[in-house]
Amino acid sequence: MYTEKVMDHFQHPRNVGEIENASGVGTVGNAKCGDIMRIFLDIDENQIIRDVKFKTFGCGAAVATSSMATELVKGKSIYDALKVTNKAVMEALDGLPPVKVHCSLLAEEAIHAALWDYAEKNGIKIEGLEKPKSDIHEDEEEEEEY
Amino acid sequence: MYTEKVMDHFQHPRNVGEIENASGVGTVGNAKCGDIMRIFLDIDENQIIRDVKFKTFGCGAAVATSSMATELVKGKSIYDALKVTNKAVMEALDGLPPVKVHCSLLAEEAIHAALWDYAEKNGIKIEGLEKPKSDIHEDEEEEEEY
Amino acid sequence: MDKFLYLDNAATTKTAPEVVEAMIPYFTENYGNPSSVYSFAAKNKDAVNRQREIIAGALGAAPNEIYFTAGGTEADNWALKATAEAYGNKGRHIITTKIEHHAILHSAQYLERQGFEVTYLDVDENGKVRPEDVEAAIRPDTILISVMYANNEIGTIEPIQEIGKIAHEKGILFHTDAVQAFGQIPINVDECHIDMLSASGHKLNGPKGIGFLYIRKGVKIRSFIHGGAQERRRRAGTENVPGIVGLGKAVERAVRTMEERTKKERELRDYLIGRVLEEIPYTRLNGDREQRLPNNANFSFRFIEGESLLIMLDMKGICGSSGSACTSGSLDPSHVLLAIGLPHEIAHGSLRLTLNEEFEKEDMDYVVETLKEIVKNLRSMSPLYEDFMKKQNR
Amino acid sequence: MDKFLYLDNAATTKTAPEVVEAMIPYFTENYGNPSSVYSFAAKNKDAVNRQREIIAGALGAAPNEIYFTAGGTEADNWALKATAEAYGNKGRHIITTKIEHHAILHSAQYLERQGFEVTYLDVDENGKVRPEDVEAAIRPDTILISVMYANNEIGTIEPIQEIGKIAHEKGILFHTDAVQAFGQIPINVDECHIDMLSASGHKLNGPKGIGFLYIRKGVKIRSFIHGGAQERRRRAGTENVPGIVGLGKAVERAVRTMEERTKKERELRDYLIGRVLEEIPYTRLNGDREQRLPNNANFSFRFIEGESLLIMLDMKGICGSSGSACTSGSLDPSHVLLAIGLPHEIAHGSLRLTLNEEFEKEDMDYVVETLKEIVKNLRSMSPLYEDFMKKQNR
Ligand SMILES: Cc1ncc(COP(=O)(O)O)c(C=O)c1O
Ligand SMILES: Cc1ncc(COP(=O)(O)O)c(C=O)c1O
Repeated sequence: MYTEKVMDHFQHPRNVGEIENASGVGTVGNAKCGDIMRIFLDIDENQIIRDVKFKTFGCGAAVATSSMATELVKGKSIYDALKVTNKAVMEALDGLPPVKVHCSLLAEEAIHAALWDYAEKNGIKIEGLEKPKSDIHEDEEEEEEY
Repeated sequence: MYTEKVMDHFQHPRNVGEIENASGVGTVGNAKCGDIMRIFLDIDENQIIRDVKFKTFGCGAAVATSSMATELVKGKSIYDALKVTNKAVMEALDGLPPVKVHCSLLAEEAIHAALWDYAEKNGIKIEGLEKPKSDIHEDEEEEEEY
Repeated sequence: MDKFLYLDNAATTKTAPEVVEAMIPYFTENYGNPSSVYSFAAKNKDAVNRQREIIAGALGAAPNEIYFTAGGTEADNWALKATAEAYGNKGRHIITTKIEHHAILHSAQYLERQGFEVTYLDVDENGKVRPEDVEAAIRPDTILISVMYANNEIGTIEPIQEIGKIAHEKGILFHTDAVQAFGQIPINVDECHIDMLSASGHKLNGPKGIGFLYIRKGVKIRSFIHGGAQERRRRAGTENVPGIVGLGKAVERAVRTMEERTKKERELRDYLIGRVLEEIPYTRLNGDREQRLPNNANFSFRFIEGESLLIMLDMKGICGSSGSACTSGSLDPSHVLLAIGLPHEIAHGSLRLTLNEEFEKEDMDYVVETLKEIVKNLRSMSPLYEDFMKKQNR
Repeated sequence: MDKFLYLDNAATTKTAPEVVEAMIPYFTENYGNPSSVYSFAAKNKDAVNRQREIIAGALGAAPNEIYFTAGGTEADNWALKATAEAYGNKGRHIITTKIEHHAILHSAQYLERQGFEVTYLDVDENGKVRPEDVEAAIRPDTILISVMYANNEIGTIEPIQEIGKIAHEKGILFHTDAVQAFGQIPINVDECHIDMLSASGHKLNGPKGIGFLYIRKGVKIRSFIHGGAQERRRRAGTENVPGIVGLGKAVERAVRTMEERTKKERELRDYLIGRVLEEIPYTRLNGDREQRLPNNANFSFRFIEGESLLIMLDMKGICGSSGSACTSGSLDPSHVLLAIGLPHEIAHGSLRLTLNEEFEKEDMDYVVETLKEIVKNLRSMSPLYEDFMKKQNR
């Protein structure tokens, strides 16, 4: 079902944990749909993501996309982090099954939510960042259904 | 499908053939339904069936019931022959599959038809003998059908 | 029994040893449910999908257009009933033929009871559907044309490409019951404009209880069997993994051996037909002489009845059939033989012999000699033959 | 992989070697079509009927009340749809439950689209249907009650006898999906007033792709699959002889081993349940503690999600399931767990482990130790657990 990369990130997730007094924290998803992701960002004064951690309740793909998303944004400026799309996460994982594409969207949203929190805390506006949707599941790709 | 007795009478039918100038000949059934039986009776002056032959177009059961019916009436008086029912034929054959019960009825009718022919030819009336139906298939037992 | 000649390969076939061998591991080793998450079972999902690819390849279709069923009958039921359901508000008229298998005919009759109208096309004396008849039967409310690829009794191969073209041009869905044809002759769903196609494993040396329905992408029929999400939510029920693997193997084998196998069968069959027609009087061949399944011979012997003939052949070690196997035990003569215009008593006296590649010329000789004797014997006790002879001699 | 523990016997089972052995001759030797006339094939008809006797014997039914199908799903579809069709002019209301298998639920929903009304009964927190609820739901136009014998996810055994009695007294047909129960617990169709019963081969160490529907004599439902005259004209399609023989063998085996097998399973299962509940905090057992299939354990571990758990178990050689196998890949949590009142996030974190008789105590110990570690690990990365702990520590 999952690619080797997904399985690797699921079995050995990078950056699991919390950051105390994080610069920004974002939580997305809901228990009803079976996945919740929380991203903690530690952003330095140059708006570089110095550290990132995550916690995820969800399926294998949810864990793996969280892990990969944290890897992709780590060390980046907040503006570059904003450009990390769900497609980038999926590609970095060598793909996801169609039913699991929503996990990658969730990961993207979790990063955005954490950045939004950072922006709000600091009273700044990040160009191109919109307020995260509370429930991203609407965008879900549906398997062909009969 | 068939009992040993049926198979025996089918493989080695008794009394196959014709009787020239028979005392009575009866043909019943029709090609549409897939079986036709013709019985030839040779009846002596004491109304005893001296000889009997048959020809049958039909399934294994049709052949076997013809054969058995001829055996059962041979040597009997026409009145005793009249008492040979399809049930007697079936019993003598150790039974028939439900879909084949009509063959035994046909054999009974063939005997009756031959007797009727004999009675007509001789201008007599045989007590208890009715004019044979032209198509006995109406009486057929139906398998449970859904 | 010294002799054993199984000449009823249209009824069912021996499961090929290589097919059984392919299936075995899926009973006691790889027995996982393909829908499960763990790797042990996920392997089975892959195995199932590999068979889908093999089968699709044999038809010029895409793997996700192949849906596994429990056999040809279920596939036929699905195609007709689900099309009626899905397209019923577009129209309620269906065209099929008088010589279809009962799986089609009884499904069509079921739909008639549900308020659909069905046209059952006549065929010519060789069992061929005339494409112009198909065209003429089309109405504005026609939603489906279903014509079998080849007939199971008389072996006639239908002009599927022409019929498909007509259906295609009129924008009407086209289904074909290819249960007999698949594995015996090359089929391409695109060239023939086929939208749905039924097939069954046990007719091509695969296992019984498995088949498939090809459904062209875009055909919006739903499930016939509802339940779990198997087969892309279109056919519920735990996948019959060993059966599917067996079917895939059988298809692979049928494609691989087709040319050589059917060449041999055709030759032997033609030899058989030639001798029978020449040496047994009052005998006719049913079905088209040329457009015919490679392994099919179907004769009518006048004045005798089929079941007696079959039992006598059986006693000589020859397995044949009269009418289709499914209706044996019934009293009606074959609807196919009636449809090609045979009178009842001749239809009753028919014999279908369907070969496989294992036979040799000597076997055909044995069949002919045995047949000659039995037919003679049965005619000697036939009142119809008696009457006919008396008329001849007059 | 050193360890391999197949704990998903409710999804499917290993086909028993003796079952496979019984089937083998019917592939390459006795491959005849049972509907054929010749003796070679007639033997197969007998073989099929012998299995019918074995199965009928296991249920207290008559052999001609057993109709072979391609599995439990087809049997469920048949029972519901054909009853609706046959009795539709008597009434158009059907009663079933919220915890049925999708084969029932999706068939019922299909019938709703056809204009039938369906009542889906609630269950109590252990997954039990309350007979008084059944009684209260009955209307003058109720034609069918369908309640599963035992639930496939949480293992709860339903009060079938009481429900059957109610149905019987009101003259309403009673169907039960016994796919999980048959072979695990004794069933008698007369004592429980069952009119129709579905079962499936692969759940009791028989082959996949074969099952049956018991139809009490006098129940006037017709065919669901139309075609040939097989199964006394009620279920068309060439008989899956090897499958039927395998099913018969599996039933014979299940009856023979039931007492010893389930005793062992019950003991091990209770040991497993005991240790898990004791040693893993925030864990609950789903389903009735007593009225429960002998091999079923179903847990909810709070704060974690089932699929992750399954994959981690898989990596340790343990096959389990979360929700029913058929719905894996879907995003919805099990409808059964929601029906017993679990909130979504707890329903998501459930694990079904279903045993077979081959396990030993050490295996259960391995499962418990592995589970403890994985659950701890997954909780450590769960935001839900984090929130909960913070609240606790406040
Ligand atoms: C033309 C045709 N269609 C359908 C079927 C039904 O296939 P099955 O018996 O595998 O269901 C058969 C054979 O029985 C057949 O010959
Ligand atoms: C309760 C229940 N009913 C029906 C089914 C369907 O059976 P099958 O998959 O054999 O069609 C299953 C199993 O999948 C089941 O557990």
